[in-house]
Amino acid sequence: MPGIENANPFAYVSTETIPQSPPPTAAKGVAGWLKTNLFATPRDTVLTIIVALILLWIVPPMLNWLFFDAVWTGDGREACLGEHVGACWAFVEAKFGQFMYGRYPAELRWRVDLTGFLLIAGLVPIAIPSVPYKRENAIYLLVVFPIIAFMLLTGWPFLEPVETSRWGGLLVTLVVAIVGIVVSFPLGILLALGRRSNLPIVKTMSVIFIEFWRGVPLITVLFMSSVMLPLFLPADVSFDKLLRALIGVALFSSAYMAEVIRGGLQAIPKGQYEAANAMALTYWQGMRLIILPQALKLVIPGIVNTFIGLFKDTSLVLIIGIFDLLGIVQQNFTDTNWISPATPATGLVFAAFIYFIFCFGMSRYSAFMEERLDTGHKR
Amino acid sequence: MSEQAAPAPAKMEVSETEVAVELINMNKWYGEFHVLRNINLKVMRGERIVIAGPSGSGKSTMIRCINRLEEHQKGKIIVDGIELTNDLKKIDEVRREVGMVFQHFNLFPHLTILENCTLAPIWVRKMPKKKAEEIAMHYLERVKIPEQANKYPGQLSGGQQQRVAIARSLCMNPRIMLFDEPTSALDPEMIKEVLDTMVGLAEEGMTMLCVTHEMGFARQVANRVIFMDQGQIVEQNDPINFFDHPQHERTKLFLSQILH
Amino acid sequence: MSEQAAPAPAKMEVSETEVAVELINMNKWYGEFHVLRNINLKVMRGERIVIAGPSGSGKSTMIRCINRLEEHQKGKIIVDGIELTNDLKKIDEVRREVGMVFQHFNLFPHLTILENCTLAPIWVRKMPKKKAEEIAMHYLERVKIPEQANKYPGQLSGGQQQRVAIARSLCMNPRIMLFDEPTSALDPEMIKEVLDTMVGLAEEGMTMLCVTHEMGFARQVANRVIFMDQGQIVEQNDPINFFDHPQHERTKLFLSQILH
Amino acid sequence: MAHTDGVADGTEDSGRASLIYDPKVRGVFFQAILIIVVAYLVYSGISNAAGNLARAGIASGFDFFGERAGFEIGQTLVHYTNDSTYFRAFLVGLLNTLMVSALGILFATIIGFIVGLARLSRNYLIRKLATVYVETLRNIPLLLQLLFWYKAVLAVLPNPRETGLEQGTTVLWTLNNRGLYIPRLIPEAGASAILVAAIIAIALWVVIGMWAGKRQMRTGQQFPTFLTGLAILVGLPLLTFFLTGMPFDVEFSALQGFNMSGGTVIRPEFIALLLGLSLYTASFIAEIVRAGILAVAKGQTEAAYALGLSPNHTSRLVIIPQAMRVIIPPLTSQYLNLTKNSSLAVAIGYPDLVAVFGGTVLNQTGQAVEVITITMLVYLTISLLTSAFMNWFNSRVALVER
Amino acid sequence: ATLDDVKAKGFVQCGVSTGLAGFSAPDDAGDWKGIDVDLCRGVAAAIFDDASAVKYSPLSAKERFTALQSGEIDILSRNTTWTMSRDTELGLNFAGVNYYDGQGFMVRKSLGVNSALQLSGASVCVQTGTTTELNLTDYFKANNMTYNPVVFEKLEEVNAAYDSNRCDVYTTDQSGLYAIRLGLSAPDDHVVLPEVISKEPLGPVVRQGDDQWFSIVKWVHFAMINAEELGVTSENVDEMMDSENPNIMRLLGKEGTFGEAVGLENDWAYQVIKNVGNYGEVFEANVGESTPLGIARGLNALWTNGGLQYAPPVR
Ligand SMILES: Nc1ncnc2c1ncn2[C@@H]1O[C@H](COP(=O)(O)OP(=O)(O)OP(=O)(O)O)[C@@H](O)[C@H]1O
Ligand SMILES: Nc1ncnc2c1ncn2[C@@H]1O[C@H](COP(=O)(O)OP(=O)(O)OP(=O)(O)O)[C@@H](O)[C@H]1O
Ligand SMILES: [Mg+2]
Ligand SMILES: [Mg+2]
Repeated sequence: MPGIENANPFAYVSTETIPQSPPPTAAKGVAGWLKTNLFATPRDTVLTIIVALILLWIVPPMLNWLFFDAVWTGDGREACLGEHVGACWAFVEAKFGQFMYGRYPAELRWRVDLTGFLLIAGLVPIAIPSVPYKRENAIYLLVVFPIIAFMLLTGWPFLEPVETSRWGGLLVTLVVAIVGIVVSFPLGILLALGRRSNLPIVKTMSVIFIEFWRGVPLITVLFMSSVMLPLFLPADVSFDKLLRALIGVALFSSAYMAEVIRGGLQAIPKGQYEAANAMALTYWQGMRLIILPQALKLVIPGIVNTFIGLFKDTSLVLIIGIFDLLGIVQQNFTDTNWISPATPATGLVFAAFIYFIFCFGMSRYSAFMEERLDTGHKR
Repeated sequence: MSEQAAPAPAKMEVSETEVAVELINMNKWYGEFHVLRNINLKVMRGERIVIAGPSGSGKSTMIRCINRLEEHQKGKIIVDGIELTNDLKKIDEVRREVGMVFQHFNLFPHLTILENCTLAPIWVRKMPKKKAEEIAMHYLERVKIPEQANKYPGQLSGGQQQRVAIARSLCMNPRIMLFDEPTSALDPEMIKEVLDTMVGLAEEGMTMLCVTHEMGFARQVANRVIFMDQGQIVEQNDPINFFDHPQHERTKLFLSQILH
Repeated sequence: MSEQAAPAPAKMEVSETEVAVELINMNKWYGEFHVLRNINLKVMRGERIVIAGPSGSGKSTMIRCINRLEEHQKGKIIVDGIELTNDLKKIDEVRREVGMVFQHFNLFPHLTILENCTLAPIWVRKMPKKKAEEIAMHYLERVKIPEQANKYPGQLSGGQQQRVAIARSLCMNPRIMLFDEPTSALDPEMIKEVLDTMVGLAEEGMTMLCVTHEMGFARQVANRVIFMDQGQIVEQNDPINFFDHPQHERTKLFLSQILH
Repeated sequence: MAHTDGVADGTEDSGRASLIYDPKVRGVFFQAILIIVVAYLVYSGISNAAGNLARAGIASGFDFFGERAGFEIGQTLVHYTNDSTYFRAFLVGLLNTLMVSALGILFATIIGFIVGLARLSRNYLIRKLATVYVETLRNIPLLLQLLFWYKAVLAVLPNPRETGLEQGTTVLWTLNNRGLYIPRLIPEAGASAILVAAIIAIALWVVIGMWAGKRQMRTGQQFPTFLTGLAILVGLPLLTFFLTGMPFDVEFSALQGFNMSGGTVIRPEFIALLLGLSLYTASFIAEIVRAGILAVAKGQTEAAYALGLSPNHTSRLVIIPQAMRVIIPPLTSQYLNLTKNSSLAVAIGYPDLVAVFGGTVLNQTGQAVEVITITMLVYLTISLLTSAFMNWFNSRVALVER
Repeated sequence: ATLDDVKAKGFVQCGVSTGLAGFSAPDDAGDWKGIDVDLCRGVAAAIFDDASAVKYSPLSAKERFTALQSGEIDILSRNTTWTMSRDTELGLNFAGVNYYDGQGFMVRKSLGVNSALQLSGASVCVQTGTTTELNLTDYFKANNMTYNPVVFEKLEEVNAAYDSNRCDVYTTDQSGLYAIRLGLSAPDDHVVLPEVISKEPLGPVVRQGDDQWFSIVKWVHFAMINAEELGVTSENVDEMMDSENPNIMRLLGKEGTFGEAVGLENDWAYQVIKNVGNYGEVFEANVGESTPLGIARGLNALWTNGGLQYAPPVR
């Protein structure tokens, strides 16, 4: 071998330890940050400048409209008329009750508030991973709460009844979204299992069902359920309109849910099925005890995403004349007392803000869960 | 099946008369592919059988047919006196009597070790939870990991997981145990842990069918070694004769590769 | 850069004068963390250098600085006479001269083995496809897997993949090769295949910098072993002296752990 | 468990199995029940509907398709007047839906890819801006966004009479709240030559592409195919245009009365819908693209760089081909969503299928069952065709591995 | 039969518009008000002696007939134009005309237009699924003019579009135009053009095939007109019970069994008038001169005053 027998001219032993020293200024501090993040290359610099200019152009007028030029108080359109008037928040303030509850009788709104409180009381502990009693909590949310909520909101059978046509605003939005998710969840599981079944007819029907609902627009489904469903029922059977919208939404979202859950089922290794089999568990025992608990945990993010989609889609019930949040906001644009150039924009921005808070919250939560599952579940 | 408390099985010899598993002219196809061809095999109660053979020779498939994880298409399989047919009830009965340990353990990751072990006794044997836990702890002690009972499978090493898998099977108090390459997914150091556990089981007289290439294990515990190739049983013999005087060409070739 | 046909490099001695790579007072930080501290290193053309050191000592980082996969913040790096600065053109020039083999091969899974090897010659060297393929086949033969040329990386074993990775680098006809733990993701049997290939390369006089813990390899082919710790070069020497008479405390400790 | 209870091959010598425990028998039994239940539901639905319709004296059937529609539609891609049939109206709605969906898909894909890449940019400002874009648009209902865009578009644009145009004078283009007006080309004799030229140009582009590919493989020389192709595509028809003596009558628009007349108009409803659909869907596509690119291991980029490939070539030859297989399946769902979401056009007065056919036609004819059924089937068909195409495409780019 | 169903469930399900001031619109408290609403309340009063036994389904123009056909609502009282095809092909029956209307146009004053004949080339905002859409086409066609339709599903959307100057012209029934003008940001900037381009008899609609229910709705309407003609109001109806006028006696159920003939109590009309009022009262309260809409009786005056409102006698 070459070079080995010669004494190596490079032989070297370090005599001192070079201490850890701070990076040169270019790499740290504000300047370093700016350099690497904003002005790394000439192209970056140009882009940064262009973007900054655009922001300068957009943001200040936006802030002006939203805050500085906005009208915060007033009791009629006069307050919001004028040359340089921004958002008409007085309108939102005056209509806030309607936006939240619709035409739910004012003296009975405590029932809605109580329902909301009961919901939060169930949701918060189930959403925080470290809180125990998940199973009990889920039962409360999926079984007990819906019954209480139903009785509180409709008044049946003990309280003064409030018909659903008086419900509206955020109340309806939440009712549609929550009922949609609660109903579509078990239905989605069944459909997902059906689609993976090897009974050909069960499988075919699940596939047809899922593909059908995923292939048609929700608004045609809603229209169908809102005005055409009675045509397909015997003459003397009738449902509440809201209920029918709920059925439409639930069927629609169960198809999406089924696909999410199927993804989870597919991710469970075959060995788990075989182990369950080898231990003489029946099909349903195996599903309930082994497969579904794992699969559902895997797809929590997907489920939350479906829920976000559903929550946004509730705005479509407006098209069939149910006054959800967006519907009631829009209806109030025609209130002669409040009509002004700023009113519609303000109303829409307000509605957008409410939807955003809910959806963004949920999407953050789903991202959080995804991270958790990712670290906790490596195989 | 009868409920039993954690048993302390006596050391047992091979029974001369009691048949544990019998395969008669058994054939299986995957689609057009004939995986198992005319398999005839009689396993007496208490026998320890090691099955060897090249990859793809049908070892796993044969063993999986015995507890009906795979369906056979021709011939008979009789386990513990029960013939395996489409009858779901009989399949369940057989599965309750036959424990199985997989190459990749297949523990349930969402359940603790203890819950893994008590699941089947509770739901299949309808045992009270307390009793199931007692039995489970008994077997976890047997496999020397009682202290891990409340951990989750993901927190255990491969060898420990495989021992849990064995304990889990034992909790159902099976009369026959099937092992499908139980050590081949393990690091060398862990293989020994698991083999020791299996040797212990064998010494207590459990009827065992074990697919493995651990020839040391075969020599030590097997009554019989079966060699399979291309879906057929090519040769069977007691371990000494099998290793020292293989008859069939295929066997000789195979052994020459395995034993260097 | 000049186009060259598949070369048959002559056996070469270490050049006394030609410097292949030179690091002068090189420093690098990750954020606030000082990974490389005052590195000074001169590699002559034809030298084979092995870099060893505990995990996290900055070996990979140093090697990655040499073909600018990482940017250094202080000091100079001169490769083949070209100083590495922000100048993209120079970086490209350097990268064309420096081949790199990664721990995890990083083959392109969507291309066949042959396409993996011809991609860079075609697009970077602007070589006709036919010629690129000839050269690729030449190097695939060198690493003894010409028959795999039309398979996809996923269809090859780890050892084969790493050999493809080496061939892929060689196809660019580099003057310097960098290896970052090329064997540490491989099974023991496959390590040998790859090391053999590398020994072959070394014998042909390729300038090599190789991060590895294969001390047998170091003894066999290295001109020099560099030992790094905490971002510094702690000791360097020829292999015999390095292994038999380590000077620095840190080196002694490390060697006592590695060589049992 | 499902996969062991499966369909047996029948060569069984197991006649003794008691029937209830035979999975085959069970399967047949359950499925038979399922069929009966579903068939009953379908039957009773249909018979109820028939009964209810008959009782109410409502005519049913598809004869109405041939009748005169008698209403106008704001935007039509094919010739349509109020004397056309309902079928023609259906066609107009369908084409409008297809047009807005196709353009929406195109724009959403382009914007989505740009924003997705921007989220991975080294530039802090661009990265954050892209994040804000995605998080905002994803979390606000599309319907609301459409209303917003419609109002915003209308609010910004002036009334045609406020744009300072003189009555009767033609203009090349003008933008007001009635739409974007551009000249309309009315083909005359010889115009078809230009079409032919365009087709030839496309063919040439393909040929050049293939030739350049071959030449590179042969000699290693690279060729600016894209630019050349573009030049040919623009140049050849333009050349023909002048050579044939400009065989077009150009109709310019002019302010006539209180509105513009003549020319081609792109209406604000369409602009708002296209804007809303594209921007909303793009926010989802951006996330898909980002995830797809992140799914390609970092080592791939490094390996490509180490081989000396430029960042451009690295993206084109190494990263994107690998990212595509992760991107395409979810991208398909977004395309389907966009198509379905185009039905929200009804809220901002764009005459799509749901507005024209499921709205006006349904009302004028009163044939709700027929109209809604057809509408649903049309969407279903579009969805299935899109999926089929994307599946085919996916199988072509899918990674051949193992 | 519908009456039995209604009695069984205890209320009348009434299809109304999604909000048209004076005809059917919810007030701030969420209670529905308007001429069309009062007709439903009258029917409820006739059946239950309680005008509030009504539930309302707000319907878009597009949904209304399907909703009635499918049985979702019992009466459609939603400024719906009586046309032959609707009466004959859709399985519906119009039970009378509670408002005679005609389609008109509204434009911005700044356009300087004073006749509909000057509207050629205009953009027209219109609601989908109405006779309006068809009349519009016919009118422009007949006068050799062109227009550009901008069609929306909901009234709010049409209003918003017109208000933001998307269209030059807003067309709908004239009564509607007045109501809508009130809701614009600057009502005084708009004029309603004089032309009335169509006959728009608006009235309640029921399903075909249930003559009894048809009669009830029809006669509730007639009773209100007859009451105005006879001078019976909600205030004086109790005194009128003592009236000797045989017409009044028959109307209020003192004589004959007219109510029983349609399955109601004999005092059905008394209940209608007592709880809701006569036609004149209803008109004045909802759309009359004293309301912001300020619509004159015009065609809707009683025949005795030169209008068209004429009801067959109770006899
Ligand atoms: N589900 C299946 N469908 C089709 N063929 C299969 C299936 N499972 C296994 N096979 C084939 O059947 C043959 C026997 O497989 P088996 O798993 O029993 O082999 P083995 O002897 O256990 O091999 P190994 O030592 O690799 O586990 C193989 O050729 C295999 O490819
Ligand atoms: N991208 C990075 N950002 C921040 N710190 C990093 C990054 N990459 C590496 N480091 C840190 O720099 C140090 C040197 O890393 P390097 O990978 O060079 O070590 P190494 O000697 O190659 O170790 P190993 O033998 O484990 O590969 C380590 O402490 C590591 O944690
Ligand atoms: Mg096997
Ligand atoms: Mg390293």
